[in-house]
Amino acid sequence: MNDLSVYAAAGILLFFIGLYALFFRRQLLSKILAANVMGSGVFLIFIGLVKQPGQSTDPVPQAMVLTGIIVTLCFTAAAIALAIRLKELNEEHHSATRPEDDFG
Amino acid sequence: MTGLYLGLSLLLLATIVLGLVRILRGPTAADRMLAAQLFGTTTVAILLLLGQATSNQALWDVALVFALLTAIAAIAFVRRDLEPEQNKKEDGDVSA
Amino acid sequence: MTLLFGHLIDLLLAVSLTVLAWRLLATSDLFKATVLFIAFGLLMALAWVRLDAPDLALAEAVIGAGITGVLLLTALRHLDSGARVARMSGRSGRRSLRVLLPALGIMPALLVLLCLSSPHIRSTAGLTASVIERLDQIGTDHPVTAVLLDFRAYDTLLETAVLLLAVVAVWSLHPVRPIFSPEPISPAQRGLLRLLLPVLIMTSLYLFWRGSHAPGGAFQAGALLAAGLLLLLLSEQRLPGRWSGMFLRLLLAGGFMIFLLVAAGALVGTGTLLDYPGGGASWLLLSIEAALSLSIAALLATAVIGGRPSDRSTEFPPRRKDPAGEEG
Amino acid sequence: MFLRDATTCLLLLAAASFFLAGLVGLLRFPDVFCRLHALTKADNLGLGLVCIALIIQADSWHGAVRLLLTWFLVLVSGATVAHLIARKALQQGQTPWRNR
Repeated sequence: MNDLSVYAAAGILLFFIGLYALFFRRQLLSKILAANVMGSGVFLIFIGLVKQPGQSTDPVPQAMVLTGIIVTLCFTAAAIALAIRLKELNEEHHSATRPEDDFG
Repeated sequence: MTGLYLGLSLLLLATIVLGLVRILRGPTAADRMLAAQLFGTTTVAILLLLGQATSNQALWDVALVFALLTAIAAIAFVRRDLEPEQNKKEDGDVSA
Repeated sequence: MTLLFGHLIDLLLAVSLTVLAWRLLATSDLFKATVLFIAFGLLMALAWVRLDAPDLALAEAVIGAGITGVLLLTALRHLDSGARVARMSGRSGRRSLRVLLPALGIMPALLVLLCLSSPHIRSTAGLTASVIERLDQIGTDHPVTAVLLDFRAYDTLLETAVLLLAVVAVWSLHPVRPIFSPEPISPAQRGLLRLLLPVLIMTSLYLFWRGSHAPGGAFQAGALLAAGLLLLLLSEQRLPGRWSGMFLRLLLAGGFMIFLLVAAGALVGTGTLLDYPGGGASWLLLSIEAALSLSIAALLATAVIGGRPSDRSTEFPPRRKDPAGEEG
Repeated sequence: MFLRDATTCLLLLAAASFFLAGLVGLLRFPDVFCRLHALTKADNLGLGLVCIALIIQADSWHGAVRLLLTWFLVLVSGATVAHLIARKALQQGQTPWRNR
């Protein structure tokens, strides 16, 4: 057992917690957060398994995770924009099918 | 000395973990935001201590960046626009 | 003693990250989930510090704890009450997903056991040695920067393309809405901004400069600048209409375009895409980095604002009309 | 040398007590306005003590300047944010707690 393996283990758990939430949560924002948590889990596994105790961390996975963190933010922004649009369309749909509500 | 630095950062980390109870319990949104803000300060202290313990100057840069950005989430919180929810409630009242 | 404290910190961090993820995904109060996610970002930054990756800690500090918080808090307004997946296909789909539940329980347990028990899982030497060996051929002393801009420059080039695509996607969905409340901001906030912003820009430059020989670099500097831009927007400062047209678009695409130009130039000069000529590498890397920083700052900030600038004559993002003024 | 280390030890222990006090305040105070004190007073003072303890140990002046700058930024941000959150809470109609 290595002292830094706990991070990789936590990463695995984060990935599966996120996967579970992605499947079974209804709210879209929860699903987006779930995908974010899964991403963090993958990053933790990546760096946690690479790190050798007493040495500096391998720069190649570091660079890849750095890219990943920034891409995750943009993914989140795009996903939120989609979710907002979806909600708008739903509301338009509902008000179109039940016009009496608008005059009530 | 290194033991002291690490021990204190462990203690501070424990205060963050216990402080999470306040975010979980609330009761108001302001309480939750306030607790998150408090964690920012504690994290800066942990980073400074860890930087001294490992004599890695880069961690003080991380602490400086944290210090710059502790305010941004709270500012976004207070600038948040709560209008639509209120409108919705009024609409509900009218239709009821 | 020192070692024991280190182990305890690692253990506490790993456990609290897991519990935090579980709590934030289990709650149906979206505001609570958002604040928990900000705290999650803080702890992730600490985890990167413990894993000896200060570059990642810097990026996580700016993005995880700063920009994502702003993004989620402004999005909550539109998503708070509704935005669920439609029910139509929901029932049967969810029931068939339940078949996966045992797998979702057993798989992580097995993997965690494997990860904690097997010492051979990390037997390879890694790429550190080969990166450091070739470091003096490149115009930078910091291994991570070298990997980003030289060895794996393809990744970085495509990353900027992905960021650009994300902004295009956001812009194609809807025109920008007013994102903040019309009530006057507190003078204290204005004072804080006046104090923070210069320090923030200086820190960003400092990180940019540090990137050539120590943790820091174009990405962290760009992200920090983006946070500064958001801080400005949160305090009633807006981009005037004449700047949100061609100027903004050039800024967004600039980093990708310059990177692509250099790549194509290398293709013509040396016959290989992204193979920089030996002598000018340092100068070339610096110009690419500068363009990337500015582009990333603009890209992240526009992605967070969400929505395309609608009209050339209005400010970006637009002002919300004061409800009191409308009545009067 | 011994004196320097001893001072650092004392300052760090004092800092720990302030952070613990802040935690107790965060968990036990009755409402937002009281809890804001934990944020603005106890924790910022604790951070200040940590900074001074580390400045005593610092071997270069720019390290010390960076520490002071960090503390100053947190102090200013903390004070402003406390004001902003209190203002927002009042606007949302929370009434400050009174001991009856």
